[in-house]
Amino acid sequence: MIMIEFPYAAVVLMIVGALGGLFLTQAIDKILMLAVLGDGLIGIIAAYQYLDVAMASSFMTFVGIIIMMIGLIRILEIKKAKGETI
Amino acid sequence: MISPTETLPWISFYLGCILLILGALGVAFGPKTAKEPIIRIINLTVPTIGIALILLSYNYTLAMLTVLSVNVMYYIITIRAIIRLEEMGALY
Amino acid sequence: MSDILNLSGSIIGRILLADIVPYLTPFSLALVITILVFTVFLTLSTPEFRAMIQFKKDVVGTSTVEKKEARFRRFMTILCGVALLGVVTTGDLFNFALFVSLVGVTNLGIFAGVKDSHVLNAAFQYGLVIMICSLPLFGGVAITLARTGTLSMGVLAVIPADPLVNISRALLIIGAIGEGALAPFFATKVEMIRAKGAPYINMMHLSSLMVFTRIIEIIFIMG
Amino acid sequence: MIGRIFNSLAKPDKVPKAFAFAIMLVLLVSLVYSYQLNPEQLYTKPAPQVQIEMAQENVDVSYNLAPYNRGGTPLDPEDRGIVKSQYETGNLGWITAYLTPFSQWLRNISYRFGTTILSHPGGILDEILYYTRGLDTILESTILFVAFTIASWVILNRTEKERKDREK
Amino acid sequence: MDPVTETIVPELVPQIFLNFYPIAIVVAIIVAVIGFSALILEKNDFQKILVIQIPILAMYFIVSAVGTDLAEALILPGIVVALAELLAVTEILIFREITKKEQKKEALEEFDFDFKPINMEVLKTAIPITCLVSVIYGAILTGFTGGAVAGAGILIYLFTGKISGIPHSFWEEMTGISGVAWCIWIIGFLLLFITPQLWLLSLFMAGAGIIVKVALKLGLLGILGREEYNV
Amino acid sequence: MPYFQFLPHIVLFIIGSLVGLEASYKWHSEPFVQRTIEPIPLAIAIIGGILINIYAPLGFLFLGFVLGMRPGYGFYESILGIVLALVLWVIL
Amino acid sequence: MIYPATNSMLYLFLEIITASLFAGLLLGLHRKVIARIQRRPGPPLIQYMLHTLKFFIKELTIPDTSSMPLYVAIALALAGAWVLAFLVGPVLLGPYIIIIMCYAVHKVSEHGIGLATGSPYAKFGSSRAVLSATSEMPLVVAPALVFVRTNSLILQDIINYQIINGSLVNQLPLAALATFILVITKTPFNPFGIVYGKDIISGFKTEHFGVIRGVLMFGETLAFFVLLWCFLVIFFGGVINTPLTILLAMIGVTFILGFICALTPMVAPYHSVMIQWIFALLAIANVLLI
Repeated sequence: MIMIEFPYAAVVLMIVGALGGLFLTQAIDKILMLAVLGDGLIGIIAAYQYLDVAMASSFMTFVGIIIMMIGLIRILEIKKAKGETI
Repeated sequence: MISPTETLPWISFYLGCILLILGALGVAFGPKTAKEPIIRIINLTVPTIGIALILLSYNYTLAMLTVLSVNVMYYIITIRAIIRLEEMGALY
Repeated sequence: MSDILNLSGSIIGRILLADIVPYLTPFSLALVITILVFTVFLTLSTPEFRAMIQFKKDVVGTSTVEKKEARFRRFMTILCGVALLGVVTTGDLFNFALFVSLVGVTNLGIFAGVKDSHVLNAAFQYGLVIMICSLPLFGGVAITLARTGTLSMGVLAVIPADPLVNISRALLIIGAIGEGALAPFFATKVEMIRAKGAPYINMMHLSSLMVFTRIIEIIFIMG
Repeated sequence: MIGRIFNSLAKPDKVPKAFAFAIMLVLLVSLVYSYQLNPEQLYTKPAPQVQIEMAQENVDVSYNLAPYNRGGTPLDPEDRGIVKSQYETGNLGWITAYLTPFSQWLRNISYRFGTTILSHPGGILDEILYYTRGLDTILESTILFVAFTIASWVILNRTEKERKDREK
Repeated sequence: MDPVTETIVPELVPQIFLNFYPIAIVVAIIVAVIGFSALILEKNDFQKILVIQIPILAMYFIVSAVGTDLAEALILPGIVVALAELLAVTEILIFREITKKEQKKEALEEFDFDFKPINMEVLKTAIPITCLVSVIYGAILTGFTGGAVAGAGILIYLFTGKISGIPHSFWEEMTGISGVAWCIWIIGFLLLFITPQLWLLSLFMAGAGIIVKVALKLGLLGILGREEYNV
Repeated sequence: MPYFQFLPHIVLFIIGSLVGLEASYKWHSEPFVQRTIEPIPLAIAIIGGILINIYAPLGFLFLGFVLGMRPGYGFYESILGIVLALVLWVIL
Repeated sequence: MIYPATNSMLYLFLEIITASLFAGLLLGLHRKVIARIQRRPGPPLIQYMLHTLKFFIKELTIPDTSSMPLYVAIALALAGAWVLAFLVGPVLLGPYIIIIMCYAVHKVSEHGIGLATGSPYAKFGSSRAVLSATSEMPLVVAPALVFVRTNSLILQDIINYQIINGSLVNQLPLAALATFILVITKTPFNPFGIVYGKDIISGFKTEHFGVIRGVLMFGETLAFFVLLWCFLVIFFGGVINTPLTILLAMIGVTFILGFICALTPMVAPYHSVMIQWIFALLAIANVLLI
């Protein structure tokens, strides 16, 4: 039986998320990759077996991404009003 | 098999270091960062998560929670500033 | 206590606040008196009327700080004085670093409300410097802690010197220089003191020099 | 040459950059040293995951407070929490490990909620933050307060000015 | 020392932290150097603020590398303070730009920027619950962490624009509450030092005071933001 | 260190120079012409030079008289007095 | 540290009077030397002192624009700081670090004195005072090196060390040079005196008359005495350690200072800062050389 140690999976998720978050050029893509990064973090915390910390941090990464989305949309609106693009 | 007392802290520590350095490089010299502050803010998340991992590997869970929640406020403050400056046309 | 004794005289008194032990020596007593006198007088003073002369035009007049602005800046001046009292009496390295950053923030506050874009620009650059300063200050303290296992100056004074502590000394000095806007990074200060409101501006100058005199004592103690 | 450097230092815009450069130099020089941690520290803590391993093995229910378990029962001078502070004071270890009834129940059912339980008043960090290094906490909070005051004052000032402009 | 006590509080710093330390310092220095070099190359003032965050992260790393409870107690408030400084500096930057604009006396055309809440399904449903959860969790965690978590909850609620136009007097009341919390906190402290027998009461006062203070301060930001846009 | 033991010297010196200044302005009210050695200051200088080795404060009074004279006058006299004082001091 | 049991107020008062009178004479001598080098007869020796005394009996006017308690208080602070420095240094042989603090207060006062008037001319002077605060650098570097040598900064200990091991000037010549530069900056008509430069009328003192000016000048006289004393005792303490030798050596150094001030031009503000920094760095290099 092939068993994947899930911390390794989390590590892979985080690296993919980090690379994507850093090197993609479209802002919305980057934010999505950050979600992947946050998921990896939660995986690692789960490996540490701190359940409450995992709950709270998953929550916080979610909030962060929402904020980022809203901010991005507003900035895009302003840019549109000015006739620029990101 | 990953030993929770030996291997796991090392994994998260090294991963945190890698994310920190990569993220710092990305924030400093990443693509399009010089033009768009919002992209720089997004990139800043990567080293912040790296720091969170490192704090986790030292077992500073409270500090890690604080970092993550302060990160949210960091977003709010900086994005608000971007919006204000962009409205004034003083961002660049 | 040997280093403290050789530097600033015998210890007159100390307050036991658990791990943080503020102490008074003749040196810090002199500093405390100076700071108290200055804070009281600077707080009581009204801002001056700045004579304005425009060259090439025959315009002569005076202008002064608005009342509301003066109130805020006076508050910051008092806070800065309190922070300085802490800087000169504290007996703990981390506490010292914190007091120094409090001095930096209050200095920033003294100039935050000035409606002059030159002054604001200098204040902004100074703000950047005090943000950078958190690295050398707290980093220096942390390296000392990691090396010696203590933060108390009373204990540090009797511990023999360690080569690695030199790094944290250098970091602490550069941190204090940045927070106090001292030479050679004093251009922001020179720009900022062009603002109106003599008592408040003078407080900034006092704070930077007091921090400087204190950091000298501390880097000697650390050896 | 030196004159040119000094002239460029005279502009406020250059100051943060010059300062950053100075710190950078110090840090690069410090790479020469080999850094070692002195193992004799205050307020030591166990290695990561050790406490959670013990909790898994169900040795003792007090290990369910991992990773912040530092022993002791509150208000009991005989059984205090273990705190290694710089100066000995009479009341060390009293604060550590206070548990409300809710937290006690939480501790009994699971070993995965240690952080939440011990960030009630009563954890080791409260001991350090509020007792042995209380002045630090006051100070940090004062810095926070001052910075917020500055920001809110600037914002209010600006808003009022804009309102006046609009009324004109 | 018996093995059980050794797992609670060891005499020396564990070996794994000793092994971490040289790597930690070197990585932190590298990161700081990267941050500083970016700062030196950067021309835009606002971008400088963002870049400075990298050395601050390096600072957290250096402090945390000590690997004791003391180190955690030292970084915990430092994180919040760095945020506060950032806020003050950002406001000064915005104020500077406004003064600059006024001094130039250039008639900038006012473009219509509609500050209406965004219609997104997830925002309508998720935001209130999110805020509620974070505020409750923040209340459970006292101290700086709790304040930060609860503050984040309040802040996001205000930022997403559910409520519009909180009157000016309301925020003054909030300042009053914040001041009261400050007083409670200080009293709790003094009580702790003077009469250690009342430690439980004083601890609750201190813990509750600081969470109320930090959370309200952070919440005020959002209100101020609404004030500013006059929505 | 007790410096006030020199207070008489200094005070008498100052008094001497004040008197010298007043006196020389009495003697020479004309514009500055030329330098000559005059008898009275010369005598005072010599007395001062001798006295300074016997009772120093008094010597300073007399030397101060010469040194404190109107600018341009009493230059050679005072040098003579000082040299005399030094020579006597070396001899005795 | 030795605090003599005979420290009555009268004793201290007499000490202050002696020092200020003597330093007044020294400054007069300094001016005379400069005049002689420039082939002028120059003023009488007591001119500087008479000048100071004159202000005490003149009418006191306070500008309408000034910032009120500050205008008076800060001048007193300057004098008070140097009185403190004099008592701690030459009289009680206490910690040298307090003298550094007094120097810092002097700098702050210079700045405040200029700003408090609200006059643009005084403001120029005070801006330059901030700029010239960099000359604190040699003052700090020198004691650092001295501390490394003697392992103490109490003046009594430094003198004792030198009596046993010989003067420090042999061991730290460049640090002595840096301190000497500092002494130069406190003399009138010095090349680094950007604060008092003639291009800005009287610098920060433009708007001060009457008693306040008198107090200021009294403070500056004491400052000259204390700094000269520190320079002599810290670096030549093996030879010069009795009151008589110190006073004689002060006269000698004043001659040298007069020569230097007469023969050097005034430097521009930023160059002044630069030169002082170079000397401070040289002093640091001294440690590496020996």
